[in-house]
Amino acid sequence: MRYDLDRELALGWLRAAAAAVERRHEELTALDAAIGDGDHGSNLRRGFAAVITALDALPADASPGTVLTKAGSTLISKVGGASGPLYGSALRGVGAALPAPSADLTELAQALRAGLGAVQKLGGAVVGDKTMVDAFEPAVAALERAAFDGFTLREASALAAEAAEAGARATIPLQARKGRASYLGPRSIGHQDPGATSTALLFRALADAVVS
Amino acid sequence: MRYDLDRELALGWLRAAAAAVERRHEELTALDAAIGDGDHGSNLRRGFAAVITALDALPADASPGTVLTKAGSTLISKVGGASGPLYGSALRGVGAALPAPSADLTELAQALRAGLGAVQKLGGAVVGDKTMVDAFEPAVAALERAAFDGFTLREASALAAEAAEAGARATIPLQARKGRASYLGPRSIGHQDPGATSTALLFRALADAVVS
Amino acid sequence: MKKLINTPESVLDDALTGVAAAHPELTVDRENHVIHRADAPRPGKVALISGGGSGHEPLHGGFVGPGMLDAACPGEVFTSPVPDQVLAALRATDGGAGAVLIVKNYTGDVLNFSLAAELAAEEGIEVRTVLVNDDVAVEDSTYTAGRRGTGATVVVEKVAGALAERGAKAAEVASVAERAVAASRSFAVALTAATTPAAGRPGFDLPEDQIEVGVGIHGEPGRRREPLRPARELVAEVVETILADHTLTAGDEVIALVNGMGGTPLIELYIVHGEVAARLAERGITIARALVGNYVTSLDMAGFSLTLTKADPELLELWDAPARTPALHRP
Amino acid sequence: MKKLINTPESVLDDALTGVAAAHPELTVDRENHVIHRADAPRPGKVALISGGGSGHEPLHGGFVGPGMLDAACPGEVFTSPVPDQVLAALRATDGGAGAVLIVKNYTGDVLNFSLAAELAAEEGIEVRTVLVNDDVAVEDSTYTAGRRGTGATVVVEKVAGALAERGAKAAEVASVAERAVAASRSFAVALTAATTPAAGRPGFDLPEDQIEVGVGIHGEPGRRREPLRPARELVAEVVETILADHTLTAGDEVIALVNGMGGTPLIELYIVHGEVAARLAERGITIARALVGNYVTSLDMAGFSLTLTKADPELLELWDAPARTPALHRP
Ligand SMILES: Nc1ncnc2c1ncn2[C@@H]1O[C@H](COP(=O)(O)OP(=O)(O)O)[C@@H](O)[C@H]1O
Ligand SMILES: Nc1ncnc2c1ncn2[C@@H]1O[C@H](COP(=O)(O)OP(=O)(O)O)[C@@H](O)[C@H]1O
Ligand SMILES: [Mg+2]
Ligand SMILES: [Mg+2]
Ligand SMILES: [Mg+2]
Ligand SMILES: [Mg+2]
Repeated sequence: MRYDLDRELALGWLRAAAAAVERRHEELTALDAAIGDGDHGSNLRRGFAAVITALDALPADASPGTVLTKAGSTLISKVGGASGPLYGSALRGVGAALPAPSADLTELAQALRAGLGAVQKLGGAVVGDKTMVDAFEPAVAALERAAFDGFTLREASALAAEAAEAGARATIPLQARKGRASYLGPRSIGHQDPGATSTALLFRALADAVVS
Repeated sequence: MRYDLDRELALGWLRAAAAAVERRHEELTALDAAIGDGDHGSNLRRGFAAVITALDALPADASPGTVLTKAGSTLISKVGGASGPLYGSALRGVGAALPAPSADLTELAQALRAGLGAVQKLGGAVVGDKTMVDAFEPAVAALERAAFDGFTLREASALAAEAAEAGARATIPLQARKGRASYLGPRSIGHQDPGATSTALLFRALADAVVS
Repeated sequence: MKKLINTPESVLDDALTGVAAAHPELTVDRENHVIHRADAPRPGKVALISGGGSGHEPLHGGFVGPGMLDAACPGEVFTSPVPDQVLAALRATDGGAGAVLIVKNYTGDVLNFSLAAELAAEEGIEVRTVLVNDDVAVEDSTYTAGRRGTGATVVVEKVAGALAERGAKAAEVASVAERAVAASRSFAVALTAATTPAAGRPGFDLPEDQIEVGVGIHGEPGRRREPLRPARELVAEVVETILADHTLTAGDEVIALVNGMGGTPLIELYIVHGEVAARLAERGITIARALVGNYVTSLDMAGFSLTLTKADPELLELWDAPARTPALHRP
Repeated sequence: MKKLINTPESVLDDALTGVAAAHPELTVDRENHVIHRADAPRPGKVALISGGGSGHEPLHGGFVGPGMLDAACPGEVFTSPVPDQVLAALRATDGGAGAVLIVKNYTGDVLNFSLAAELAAEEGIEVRTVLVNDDVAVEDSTYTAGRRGTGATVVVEKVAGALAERGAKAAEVASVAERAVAASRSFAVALTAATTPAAGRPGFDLPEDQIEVGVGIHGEPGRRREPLRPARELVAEVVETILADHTLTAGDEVIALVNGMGGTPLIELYIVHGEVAARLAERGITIARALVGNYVTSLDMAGFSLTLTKADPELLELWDAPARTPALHRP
């Protein structure tokens, strides 16, 4: 159990994320096939496999920020598509906000808010557009609230994962206004957004890494 | 009921043949799809439709030979594929042997033997090669025998049709040695040859025309 | 899934091996996934670069060569290239006269190319970007990611490539490319769905008598489903849809591209083109130049797209100018 | 059946309408179903003519033009042309120097072309016929109609066309064509069956994990069924099969044609070509020239054929010689 985000937790989070993507890439691809182009799972799979390799090459004393920034750069270099630059910039944004060897819950929430900001700056999506933002925003908000309310990292990260999952599910009835799914117009309604789904998976990985 | 092959019977035969092809072209195409290229039915359909049109343009006093020669030339001009030149040359061969206004059964058998000769000269197939010759040869032989035995045209043409049909069925266990089906090697075994099937249909059309 | 591949993961690498073996006139940077002219960089020449997901072949690699692209950046199947790739292409072709990126308007392509452009600018390469967005099936660009780039890409790469080959400046090349984009509209229908190697099954299920109308080139479903109709009626609808969004009137000339999506026999594309010509003739619009074939494909999808580019003397002259690429030649 | 057609019966007519609209440099004789060079007849030039069933596009109409064919005679889908058609082509292109017919070895093609040759001879046109029979899948020519003509047709039309364009005599043109035939071997595999418009359904049913090996180009089944394997293994087998019948040894050069059957994405053909190059390299055989794409198709069939032509300086020089046709260009 961890109480702060340090180098170990950053690594653990990314490893848990990579494992989750590996386990569930087919599901992500299937969601993307329904309203996109059917590559989201393989995109993230390729990206996180490269992240794991890149992490091994990091110096042993790298800060959590360096770890996350490196992961973000790797995603940008390896994923392509919409999700590559978006997730890559998100992690780079998170990493840039975490220069110290360890960060408490409040600092982590702030860093994730910065990451979300990077996504929104790049992609221009707001909540309700049926994108990863629909899971990302409520997860960050849940962390912020939990930090304000004095929750532990364990409780907070679980709440964030639940919020992200609820946000992902809430994309089902929406009509997409950003990304590829927007081309379908009303036909995008009734499907869960693949990017929101993978965002929920990343927040669940954080919660899992915290308790393990 | 007709007792000799005259102009009317030649026309009746071709019309009955065209009608039979129109009725059964899908079956011929399906047989050709199994061991060939799936066009035999549409080839003959296109050809006999053109034959009907060509017949309308013939002078009212054309001999049966002229009628059949014209039909043969039309098939050559319109069908293409292997069956076009083969059936076309066959009918031209039959027609060339029937210069008089009417022909008796012996003369008809001789003319059809000449038509078969044209097919064999052009295509080089012998009985057992799994081609139209497998139906054509026994049909001509049946006519010849019937003529020798003094049968009527009605009886003889029915026997010829049955012989052709039996010959067509007998192609099923054969391995093709001519035409497209030969490319399949042993895989051509177990299928009825489309050309033998259409030959049987042409002899049945003759028998039908005789009684109508 | 029936595909001539080794593994879904190695599709791009293995294909680039084949491209390298087949085209000695091109250089394939296997590590960075860049296809460029063997004679790059050409000092003083604007570098014309494009790229996008793979699966649209011959786009873009098939259009690399004198008179068209200097380099192409093929991403993974249906996935835009990564910035590193585009940067490698920019470096390999930098002749000191700047670069023009031809980018099909998809979120992923726009983001990755623009990250690359930023990086290149930091290295002193002046980069201009032209967005291709010709697909009229995307009706409302306020509530979408905007119109997709499809068939017009070929026209844009051809005319911009011809101008770049003559030593025009980057601003001029970008400007004629933008003019070609503005003059072009496309619309596509699919008879079957594409199967990506990664997904392993068709992107959508389509009953035997139904087609998807207004599809893109990434195996995504279209705007709606319709019964399959005779080519004449289908083409009439496609022409109508394009003309409703185009400023074409009697007396105008067009470049017409009847493009196969990969799974449609060429004989059918010619049937489609015959119908396109008839429908345009009825309206007094002349096809000044025609291109019929598989140019911007969607893997094994059956269907076609029609692109109409309003022609003017400059565009026609550039369209006719020499080009020597694997997929498009002009003497 | 999902096809972009009006009616199964009008496929050829409607396609010729499109060819005429797309290619002003060609003349389409709609009545006789002949596509010929607009500048035909060329006095003193041997007329090079080919043809065959439709459904193999761009073969043959796509190879009409300077440096290749003078005329093509497209029959109905998968049905050889009729003699009248070939005669019309011979008349339209007769420049007084005789004609060479390139005929793929199928019973129907042989019969119809030879009837036409007889008729033309009666009109005083000297006609030579070259049979293309490159398909090694047909193993025993005593008990079959003989080897089929497939991919090598492109090579034959290219080299004979180049020689004819230079004013060679009919005997010389026929002789180089025969040399190209003798130097060529092909083999094809199908992943799916073709659907003709007339039949309306696939020529054979193939389970999801099975392929047909040794197929022709008319939708007919092949010699046997096999499980689908990775491209590497499949190509190794195809290369083996061809080499077992070819006189190629280390140090030899070949022209390699990796040909799509109509339904296979170009990216897969490049993967195949990469494997072909690797397998040949292992044996010390050099690919002197490569052609990768859809050249001799079988409607919408997925699969590929490989043609290897043993090269010599003359064949290579003719292969490289200028050509300007819809589907094959050489500067
Ligand atoms: N403008 C955007 N802002 C935020 N997220 C976006 C945007 N566009 C797309 N996305 C997300 O990216 C996901 C698709 O990612 P992916 O399939 O990997 O890329 P692509 O759409 O290029 O194939 C979508 O499900 C959506 O959540
Ligand atoms: N050499 C031959 N001699 C006699 N009949 C032949 C020969 N070759 C083919 N045939 C007949 O032609 C039939 C096929 O005709 P069709 O399908 O119209 O032509 P194609 O084979 O050119 O597609 C075969 O079923 C066979 O009966
Ligand atoms: Mg996607
Ligand atoms: Mg047939
Ligand atoms: Mg994608
Ligand atoms: Mg045929």
